[in-house]
Amino acid sequence: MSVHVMYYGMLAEITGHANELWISDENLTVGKFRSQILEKYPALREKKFKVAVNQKIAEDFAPIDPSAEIALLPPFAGG
Amino acid sequence: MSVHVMYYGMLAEITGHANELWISDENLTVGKFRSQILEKYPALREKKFKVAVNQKIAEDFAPIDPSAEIALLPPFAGG
Amino acid sequence: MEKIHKPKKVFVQGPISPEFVSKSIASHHSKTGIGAHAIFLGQIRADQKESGTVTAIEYSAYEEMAEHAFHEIREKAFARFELTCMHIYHSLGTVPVGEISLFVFVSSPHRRAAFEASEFVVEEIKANVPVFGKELIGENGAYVWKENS
Amino acid sequence: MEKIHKPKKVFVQGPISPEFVSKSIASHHSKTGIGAHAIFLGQIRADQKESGTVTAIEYSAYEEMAEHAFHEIREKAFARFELTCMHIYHSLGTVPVGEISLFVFVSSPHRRAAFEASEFVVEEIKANVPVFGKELIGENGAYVWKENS
Repeated sequence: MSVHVMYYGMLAEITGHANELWISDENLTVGKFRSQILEKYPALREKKFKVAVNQKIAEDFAPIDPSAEIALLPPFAGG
Repeated sequence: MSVHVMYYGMLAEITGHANELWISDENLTVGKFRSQILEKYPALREKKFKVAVNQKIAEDFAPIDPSAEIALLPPFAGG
Repeated sequence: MEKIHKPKKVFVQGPISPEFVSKSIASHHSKTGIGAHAIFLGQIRADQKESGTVTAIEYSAYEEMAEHAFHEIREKAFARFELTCMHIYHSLGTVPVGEISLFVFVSSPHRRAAFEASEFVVEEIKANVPVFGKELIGENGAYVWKENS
Repeated sequence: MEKIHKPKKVFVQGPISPEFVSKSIASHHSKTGIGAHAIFLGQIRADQKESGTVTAIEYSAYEEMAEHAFHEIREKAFARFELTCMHIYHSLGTVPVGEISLFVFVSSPHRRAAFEASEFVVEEIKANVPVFGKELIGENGAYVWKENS
Protein backbone atom coordinates (compact mmCIF):
# COMPACT_ATOMS: atom_id res chain seq x y z
CA MET A 1 0.00 0.00 0.00
CA SER A 2 1.06 3.62 -0.38
CA VAL A 3 -0.08 6.64 1.62
CA HIS A 4 0.51 10.36 1.36
CA VAL A 5 2.69 11.67 4.23
CA MET A 6 3.31 15.32 5.13
CA TYR A 7 6.02 16.77 7.39
CA TYR A 8 5.55 20.04 9.25
CA GLY A 9 7.84 22.54 10.90
CA MET A 10 11.15 21.21 12.16
CA LEU A 11 10.22 17.71 10.97
CA ALA A 12 10.34 18.82 7.35
CA GLU A 13 13.89 20.05 8.00
CA ILE A 14 14.89 16.66 9.38
CA THR A 15 13.33 14.57 6.62
CA GLY A 16 14.43 17.01 3.95
CA HIS A 17 10.99 17.35 2.34
CA ALA A 18 7.47 18.52 3.04
CA ASN A 19 5.76 15.36 1.82
CA GLU A 20 6.36 11.98 0.27
CA LEU A 21 4.55 8.86 -0.82
CA TRP A 22 5.02 6.15 1.78
CA ILE A 23 5.24 2.60 0.39
CA SER A 24 4.67 -0.34 2.71
CA ASP A 25 4.41 -4.13 2.09
CA GLU A 26 1.97 -4.64 4.91
CA ASN A 27 -1.20 -2.95 6.13
CA LEU A 28 -0.29 -0.09 8.44
CA THR A 29 -1.38 1.02 11.86
CA VAL A 30 -0.14 4.34 13.26
CA GLY A 31 2.24 2.40 15.54
CA LYS A 32 3.73 0.40 12.66
CA PHE A 33 4.07 3.53 10.55
CA ARG A 34 5.80 5.27 13.42
CA SER A 35 8.46 2.54 13.72
CA GLN A 36 9.05 2.49 9.97
CA ILE A 37 9.51 6.24 9.87
CA LEU A 38 11.95 6.22 12.81
CA GLU A 39 13.94 3.61 10.97
CA LYS A 40 14.12 5.70 7.81
CA TYR A 41 14.83 8.98 9.67
CA PRO A 42 16.71 8.09 12.89
CA ALA A 43 17.05 11.80 13.77
CA LEU A 44 13.31 11.83 14.47
CA ARG A 45 13.90 9.64 17.55
CA GLU A 46 15.05 12.70 19.48
CA LYS A 47 12.00 14.75 18.49
CA LYS A 48 8.53 14.86 19.94
CA PHE A 49 5.87 14.49 17.28
CA LYS A 50 2.26 13.45 16.86
CA VAL A 51 0.77 11.58 13.94
CA ALA A 52 -2.44 12.88 12.39
CA VAL A 53 -4.54 10.61 10.21
CA ASN A 54 -7.03 12.46 8.05
CA GLN A 55 -6.51 15.61 10.14
CA LYS A 56 -7.10 13.99 13.52
CA ILE A 57 -4.40 13.11 16.04
CA ALA A 58 -4.32 9.28 16.05
CA GLU A 59 -3.22 6.71 18.62
CA ASP A 60 -0.79 3.90 17.78
CA PHE A 61 -3.52 1.25 17.46
CA ALA A 62 -5.41 3.21 14.78
CA PRO A 63 -5.39 1.63 11.31
CA ILE A 64 -4.25 3.62 8.28
CA ASP A 65 -6.17 3.03 5.10
CA PRO A 66 -4.55 3.52 1.70
CA SER A 67 -6.42 6.72 0.92
CA ALA A 68 -5.47 8.32 4.24
CA GLU A 69 -3.62 11.61 4.57
CA ILE A 70 -0.89 11.24 7.20
CA ALA A 71 0.87 14.20 8.83
CA LEU A 72 3.77 14.32 11.26
CA LEU A 73 3.29 17.26 13.61
CA PRO A 74 5.94 18.80 15.87
CA PRO A 75 4.90 20.56 19.11
CA PHE A 76 2.26 23.21 18.53
CA ALA A 77 3.22 26.87 18.87
CA GLY A 78 0.06 28.82 18.15
CA GLY A 79 -0.72 32.10 19.89
CA MET B 1 -20.73 69.92 65.77
CA SER B 2 -21.44 70.22 62.03
CA VAL B 3 -20.18 68.05 59.21
CA HIS B 4 -20.43 68.20 55.45
CA VAL B 5 -22.69 65.43 54.05
CA MET B 6 -23.08 64.43 50.39
CA TYR B 7 -25.82 62.32 48.80
CA TYR B 8 -25.22 60.29 45.64
CA GLY B 9 -27.45 58.72 43.02
CA MET B 10 -30.95 57.76 44.14
CA LEU B 11 -30.19 59.01 47.66
CA ALA B 12 -29.97 62.59 46.43
CA GLU B 13 -33.43 62.13 44.92
CA ILE B 14 -34.80 60.96 48.25
CA THR B 15 -33.22 63.67 50.37
CA GLY B 16 -33.91 66.34 47.76
CA HIS B 17 -30.37 67.67 47.65
CA ALA B 18 -26.82 66.68 46.79
CA ASN B 19 -25.28 67.91 50.02
CA GLU B 20 -26.03 69.62 53.29
CA LEU B 21 -24.42 70.70 56.52
CA TRP B 22 -25.31 68.25 59.28
CA ILE B 23 -25.73 69.80 62.72
CA SER B 24 -25.57 67.58 65.78
CA ASP B 25 -25.57 68.32 69.54
CA GLU B 26 -23.38 65.35 70.34
CA ASN B 27 -20.17 63.85 68.97
CA LEU B 28 -21.02 61.50 66.14
CA THR B 29 -20.09 57.98 65.22
CA VAL B 30 -21.16 56.52 61.89
CA GLY B 31 -23.85 54.51 63.68
CA LYS B 32 -25.28 57.56 65.46
CA PHE B 33 -25.21 59.55 62.26
CA ARG B 34 -27.00 56.71 60.47
CA SER B 35 -29.88 56.72 62.97
CA GLN B 36 -30.19 60.51 62.85
CA ILE B 37 -30.35 60.48 59.08
CA LEU B 38 -32.97 57.73 59.00
CA GLU B 39 -35.03 59.84 61.38
CA LYS B 40 -34.81 62.90 59.17
CA TYR B 41 -35.39 60.96 55.91
CA PRO B 42 -37.55 57.92 56.74
CA ALA B 43 -37.66 56.91 53.05
CA LEU B 44 -33.99 55.96 53.36
CA ARG B 45 -34.98 53.03 55.58
CA GLU B 46 -36.01 51.06 52.52
CA LYS B 47 -32.74 51.74 50.72
CA LYS B 48 -29.40 50.04 50.94
CA PHE B 49 -26.58 52.51 51.40
CA LYS B 50 -23.05 52.73 52.74
CA VAL B 51 -21.51 55.61 54.62
CA ALA B 52 -18.09 56.88 53.54
CA VAL B 53 -16.04 59.02 55.91
CA ASN B 54 -13.25 60.91 54.18
CA GLN B 55 -13.69 58.74 51.08
CA LYS B 56 -13.46 55.39 52.87
CA ILE B 57 -16.40 53.12 53.61
CA ALA B 58 -16.79 53.27 57.41
CA GLU B 59 -18.27 50.89 59.98
CA ASP B 60 -20.86 51.99 62.52
CA PHE B 61 -18.35 52.25 65.39
CA ALA B 62 -16.10 54.70 63.49
CA PRO B 63 -16.00 58.22 64.94
CA ILE B 64 -16.76 61.25 62.75
CA ASP B 65 -14.66 64.29 63.42
CA PRO B 66 -16.00 67.78 62.67
CA SER B 67 -13.80 68.29 59.61
CA ALA B 68 -14.86 64.98 58.07
CA GLU B 69 -16.46 64.66 54.65
CA ILE B 70 -19.40 62.25 54.85
CA ALA B 71 -21.03 60.61 51.84
CA LEU B 72 -24.09 58.40 51.55
CA LEU B 73 -23.53 55.90 48.76
CA PRO B 74 -26.22 53.77 47.10
CA PRO B 75 -25.30 50.40 45.54
CA PHE B 76 -22.40 50.66 43.08
CA ALA B 77 -23.10 50.27 39.39
CA GLY B 78 -19.72 50.70 37.70
CA GLY B 79 -18.81 48.78 34.57
CA MET C 1 8.23 48.33 32.97
CA GLU C 2 6.40 50.97 34.96
CA LYS C 3 7.90 51.03 38.41
CA ILE C 4 5.89 53.90 39.82
CA HIS C 5 2.17 53.72 39.36
CA LYS C 6 0.97 57.29 39.48
CA PRO C 7 -2.73 57.90 39.85
CA LYS C 8 -4.09 58.12 36.35
CA LYS C 9 -7.16 59.76 34.94
CA VAL C 10 -9.79 57.02 34.62
CA PHE C 11 -13.03 58.87 33.86
CA VAL C 12 -13.94 59.94 30.37
CA GLN C 13 -17.08 61.81 29.30
CA GLY C 14 -19.50 59.66 27.30
CA PRO C 15 -18.79 56.37 25.50
CA ILE C 16 -15.32 54.89 24.98
CA SER C 17 -14.71 54.56 21.25
CA PRO C 18 -13.25 51.49 19.51
CA GLU C 19 -10.61 53.82 18.04
CA PHE C 20 -9.51 54.75 21.54
CA VAL C 21 -9.06 51.04 22.26
CA SER C 22 -6.99 50.50 19.11
CA LYS C 23 -4.76 53.48 19.92
CA SER C 24 -4.16 52.03 23.37
CA ILE C 25 -3.21 48.69 21.83
CA ALA C 26 -0.89 50.32 19.30
CA SER C 27 0.92 52.24 22.04
CA HIS C 28 2.20 48.92 23.43
CA HIS C 29 4.04 48.05 20.24
CA SER C 30 7.40 49.12 21.68
CA LYS C 31 6.97 47.17 24.93
CA THR C 32 8.56 44.02 23.60
CA GLY C 33 8.50 42.19 26.92
CA ILE C 34 4.72 41.84 26.61
CA GLY C 35 3.39 38.51 25.37
CA ALA C 36 -0.27 38.76 26.31
CA HIS C 37 -2.88 41.49 26.48
CA ALA C 38 -6.26 40.89 28.11
CA ILE C 39 -8.93 43.48 27.41
CA PHE C 40 -12.34 43.70 29.01
CA LEU C 41 -15.03 45.96 27.57
CA GLY C 42 -18.33 46.65 29.26
CA GLN C 43 -21.08 47.40 26.72
CA ILE C 44 -24.53 48.85 27.51
CA ARG C 45 -27.28 46.23 27.10
CA ALA C 46 -30.81 47.02 25.88
CA ASP C 47 -32.31 45.21 28.87
CA GLN C 48 -36.06 44.78 29.19
CA LYS C 49 -37.50 46.42 32.31
CA GLU C 50 -41.09 46.50 33.51
CA SER C 51 -41.48 50.01 32.15
CA GLY C 52 -39.73 49.42 28.81
CA THR C 53 -36.36 48.92 27.13
CA VAL C 54 -33.12 50.46 28.37
CA THR C 55 -31.81 53.01 25.86
CA ALA C 56 -28.76 54.31 27.74
CA ILE C 57 -27.07 54.46 31.12
CA GLU C 58 -26.30 57.80 32.72
CA TYR C 59 -23.25 57.41 34.94
CA SER C 60 -22.22 59.56 37.85
CA ALA C 61 -19.60 59.01 40.51
CA TYR C 62 -18.21 60.22 43.78
CA GLU C 63 -15.25 61.14 41.65
CA GLU C 64 -12.51 61.78 44.18
CA MET C 65 -13.26 58.62 46.12
CA ALA C 66 -13.56 56.68 42.87
CA GLU C 67 -10.16 57.83 41.64
CA HIS C 68 -8.66 56.67 44.93
CA ALA C 69 -10.44 53.35 44.62
CA PHE C 70 -9.14 52.88 41.06
CA HIS C 71 -5.65 53.69 42.26
CA GLU C 72 -5.86 51.10 45.02
CA ILE C 73 -7.08 48.48 42.57
CA ARG C 74 -4.08 49.26 40.34
CA GLU C 75 -1.69 48.89 43.24
CA LYS C 76 -3.22 45.59 44.33
CA ALA C 77 -3.16 44.20 40.80
CA PHE C 78 0.50 45.12 40.28
CA ALA C 79 1.40 43.57 43.63
CA ARG C 80 -0.51 40.37 42.94
CA PHE C 81 0.18 39.66 39.25
CA GLU C 82 3.22 39.91 36.97
CA LEU C 83 2.01 42.86 34.92
CA THR C 84 3.86 45.09 32.49
CA CYS C 85 1.10 47.66 32.28
CA MET C 86 -2.47 48.33 33.11
CA HIS C 87 -5.05 50.90 32.02
CA ILE C 88 -8.58 51.52 33.21
CA TYR C 89 -11.13 53.86 31.62
CA HIS C 90 -14.72 54.37 32.76
CA SER C 91 -17.43 56.57 31.28
CA LEU C 92 -19.31 59.34 33.05
CA GLY C 93 -22.46 60.91 31.64
CA THR C 94 -24.70 59.22 29.09
CA VAL C 95 -23.66 56.05 27.28
CA PRO C 96 -26.25 54.71 24.76
CA VAL C 97 -26.92 50.98 24.33
CA GLY C 98 -24.34 49.20 22.20
CA GLU C 99 -21.61 51.59 23.32
CA ILE C 100 -18.72 50.91 25.68
CA SER C 101 -18.57 52.28 29.23
CA LEU C 102 -15.67 50.32 30.76
CA PHE C 103 -12.28 49.49 29.26
CA VAL C 104 -9.82 47.45 31.32
CA PHE C 105 -6.51 46.68 29.63
CA VAL C 106 -3.79 44.58 31.29
CA SER C 107 -0.55 43.37 29.72
CA SER C 108 1.92 40.78 30.91
CA PRO C 109 4.79 38.67 29.61
CA HIS C 110 2.51 35.63 30.03
CA ARG C 111 -1.16 34.89 29.46
CA ARG C 112 -1.96 33.46 32.90
CA ALA C 113 -1.21 36.75 34.68
CA ALA C 114 -3.13 38.70 32.05
CA PHE C 115 -6.27 36.57 32.39
CA GLU C 116 -6.22 36.59 36.17
CA ALA C 117 -5.51 40.29 36.49
CA SER C 118 -8.24 41.21 34.01
CA GLU C 119 -10.86 39.34 35.97
CA PHE C 120 -9.58 40.60 39.31
CA VAL C 121 -9.62 44.23 38.22
CA VAL C 122 -13.11 44.08 36.73
CA GLU C 123 -14.57 42.41 39.83
CA GLU C 124 -12.87 44.97 42.08
CA ILE C 125 -14.28 47.84 40.02
CA LYS C 126 -17.80 46.43 40.18
CA ALA C 127 -17.60 45.92 43.94
CA ASN C 128 -15.54 48.81 45.25
CA VAL C 129 -15.76 51.91 43.09
CA PRO C 130 -18.51 54.46 43.88
CA VAL C 131 -19.97 54.78 40.40
CA PHE C 132 -23.75 55.09 40.03
CA GLY C 133 -25.89 54.40 37.01
CA LYS C 134 -29.36 55.41 35.90
CA GLU C 135 -30.78 53.08 33.28
CA LEU C 136 -32.81 55.33 30.98
CA ILE C 137 -35.95 53.69 29.64
CA GLY C 138 -38.03 54.48 26.58
CA GLU C 139 -38.61 58.05 25.39
CA ASN C 140 -40.51 59.56 28.32
CA GLY C 141 -37.80 60.20 30.86
CA ALA C 142 -38.38 56.98 32.80
CA TYR C 143 -35.42 55.33 34.49
CA VAL C 144 -34.34 52.76 37.07
CA TRP C 145 -31.22 52.85 39.20
CA LYS C 146 -28.75 50.14 38.30
CA GLU C 147 -27.20 47.89 40.92
CA ASN C 148 -24.21 45.59 40.36
CA SER C 149 -24.58 41.91 41.16
CA MET D 1 -27.52 35.71 18.20
CA GLU D 2 -25.67 33.46 15.79
CA LYS D 3 -27.42 30.12 15.77
CA ILE D 4 -25.34 28.48 13.08
CA HIS D 5 -21.63 28.67 13.51
CA LYS D 6 -20.19 28.33 10.06
CA PRO D 7 -16.49 27.64 9.74
CA LYS D 8 -14.85 31.03 9.50
CA LYS D 9 -11.57 32.13 8.06
CA VAL D 10 -9.12 32.35 10.96
CA PHE D 11 -5.72 32.79 9.34
CA VAL D 12 -4.44 36.15 8.21
CA GLN D 13 -1.11 36.91 6.56
CA GLY D 14 1.31 38.80 8.81
CA PRO D 15 0.50 40.79 11.96
CA ILE D 16 -3.01 41.62 13.15
CA SER D 17 -3.36 45.41 13.31
CA PRO D 18 -4.90 47.38 16.18
CA GLU D 19 -7.25 48.94 13.60
CA PHE D 20 -8.55 45.50 12.72
CA VAL D 21 -9.32 44.98 16.40
CA SER D 22 -11.17 48.28 16.68
CA LYS D 23 -13.22 47.51 13.56
CA SER D 24 -14.20 44.18 15.09
CA ILE D 25 -15.27 45.93 18.28
CA ALA D 26 -17.26 48.56 16.38
CA SER D 27 -19.12 45.88 14.44
CA HIS D 28 -20.76 44.72 17.69
CA HIS D 29 -22.40 48.08 18.30
CA SER D 30 -25.78 46.84 17.02
CA LYS D 31 -25.74 43.66 19.12
CA THR D 32 -27.45 45.24 22.09
CA GLY D 33 -27.79 41.99 24.04
CA ILE D 34 -24.04 42.04 24.66
CA GLY D 35 -22.87 43.31 28.05
CA ALA D 36 -19.27 42.09 28.11
CA HIS D 37 -16.49 41.62 25.59
CA ALA D 38 -13.30 39.76 26.51
CA ILE D 39 -10.40 40.15 24.11
CA PHE D 40 -7.12 38.30 24.21
CA LEU D 41 -4.17 39.44 22.11
CA GLY D 42 -0.95 37.49 21.77
CA GLN D 43 2.01 39.78 21.11
CA ILE D 44 5.48 38.67 19.97
CA ARG D 45 8.07 39.00 22.76
CA ALA D 46 11.72 39.90 22.21
CA ASP D 47 12.86 36.90 24.23
CA GLN D 48 16.54 36.31 24.95
CA LYS D 49 17.81 33.02 23.56
CA GLU D 50 21.32 31.53 23.77
CA SER D 51 22.06 32.72 20.26
CA GLY D 52 20.55 36.20 20.59
CA THR D 53 17.29 38.14 20.77
CA VAL D 54 14.09 37.10 19.05
CA THR D 55 13.17 39.59 16.32
CA ALA D 56 10.06 37.89 14.85
CA ILE D 57 8.14 34.64 14.69
CA GLU D 58 7.50 32.96 11.36
CA TYR D 59 4.25 31.00 11.62
CA SER D 60 3.16 28.08 9.48
CA ALA D 61 0.29 25.65 9.92
CA TYR D 62 -1.27 22.46 8.73
CA GLU D 63 -3.98 24.77 7.51
CA GLU D 64 -6.86 22.43 6.77
CA MET D 65 -6.51 20.57 10.04
CA ALA D 66 -6.06 23.87 11.88
CA GLU D 67 -9.28 25.31 10.43
CA HIS D 68 -11.11 22.19 11.60
CA ALA D 69 -9.55 22.50 15.03
CA PHE D 70 -10.58 26.16 15.27
CA HIS D 71 -14.09 25.19 14.24
CA GLU D 72 -14.28 22.53 16.94
CA ILE D 73 -13.06 24.99 19.55
CA ARG D 74 -15.82 27.40 18.47
CA GLU D 75 -18.46 24.69 18.77
CA LYS D 76 -17.23 23.63 22.21
CA ALA D 77 -17.12 27.22 23.45
CA PHE D 78 -20.66 27.97 22.24
CA ALA D 79 -21.91 24.76 23.85
CA ARG D 80 -20.20 25.44 27.15
CA PHE D 81 -20.66 29.19 27.66
CA GLU D 82 -23.48 31.68 27.10
CA LEU D 83 -21.89 33.49 24.18
CA THR D 84 -23.39 35.96 21.73
CA CYS D 85 -20.45 35.86 19.36
CA MET D 86 -16.90 34.74 19.00
CA HIS D 87 -14.08 35.54 16.60
CA ILE D 88 -10.60 34.08 16.29
CA TYR D 89 -7.79 35.36 14.10
CA HIS D 90 -4.27 33.94 13.91
CA SER D 91 -1.30 35.12 11.87
CA LEU D 92 0.63 33.10 9.33
CA GLY D 93 3.98 34.21 7.94
CA THR D 94 6.28 36.64 9.71
CA VAL D 95 5.17 38.67 12.71
CA PRO D 96 7.84 41.03 14.16
CA VAL D 97 8.26 41.57 17.91
CA GLY D 98 5.74 43.97 19.42
CA GLU D 99 3.12 42.95 16.84
CA ILE D 100 0.02 40.84 17.40
CA SER D 101 -0.31 37.25 16.16
CA LEU D 102 -3.45 36.03 17.94
CA PHE D 103 -6.78 37.82 18.47
CA VAL D 104 -9.53 36.03 20.37
CA PHE D 105 -12.74 38.00 20.82
CA VAL D 106 -15.73 36.63 22.77
CA SER D 107 -18.92 38.48 23.67
CA SER D 108 -21.66 37.59 26.10
CA PRO D 109 -24.56 39.19 27.94
CA HIS D 110 -22.54 38.74 31.15
CA ARG D 111 -18.93 39.07 32.16
CA ARG D 112 -18.47 35.64 33.75
CA ALA D 113 -19.13 33.76 30.51
CA ALA D 114 -16.88 36.18 28.60
CA PHE D 115 -13.94 35.69 30.97
CA GLU D 116 -14.28 31.92 31.10
CA ALA D 117 -14.74 31.50 27.37
CA SER D 118 -11.77 33.74 26.58
CA GLU D 119 -9.44 31.66 28.71
CA PHE D 120 -10.89 28.37 27.47
CA VAL D 121 -10.49 29.31 23.82
CA VAL D 122 -6.92 30.55 24.19
CA GLU D 123 -5.83 27.42 26.07
CA GLU D 124 -7.50 25.19 23.47
CA ILE D 125 -5.74 27.01 20.65
CA LYS D 126 -2.36 26.67 22.32
CA ALA D 127 -2.90 22.95 22.95
CA ASN D 128 -4.85 21.67 19.97
CA VAL D 129 -4.24 23.68 16.81
CA PRO D 130 -1.39 22.59 14.50
CA VAL D 131 0.36 25.92 14.17
CA PHE D 132 4.16 25.98 14.14
CA GLY D 133 6.48 28.86 14.88
CA LYS D 134 10.08 29.65 14.11
CA GLU D 135 11.55 32.26 16.43
CA LEU D 136 13.92 34.28 14.26
CA ILE D 137 17.01 35.47 16.08
CA GLY D 138 19.39 38.32 15.34
CA GLU D 139 20.33 39.32 11.80
CA ASN D 140 22.06 36.19 10.52
CA GLY D 141 19.22 33.85 9.79
CA ALA D 142 19.42 31.99 13.11
CA TYR D 143 16.22 30.59 14.58
CA VAL D 144 14.77 28.21 17.14
CA TRP D 145 11.47 26.34 16.90
CA LYS D 146 8.91 27.55 19.38
CA GLU D 147 7.00 25.13 21.59
CA ASN D 148 3.94 26.04 23.66
CA SER D 149 4.01 25.35 27.37
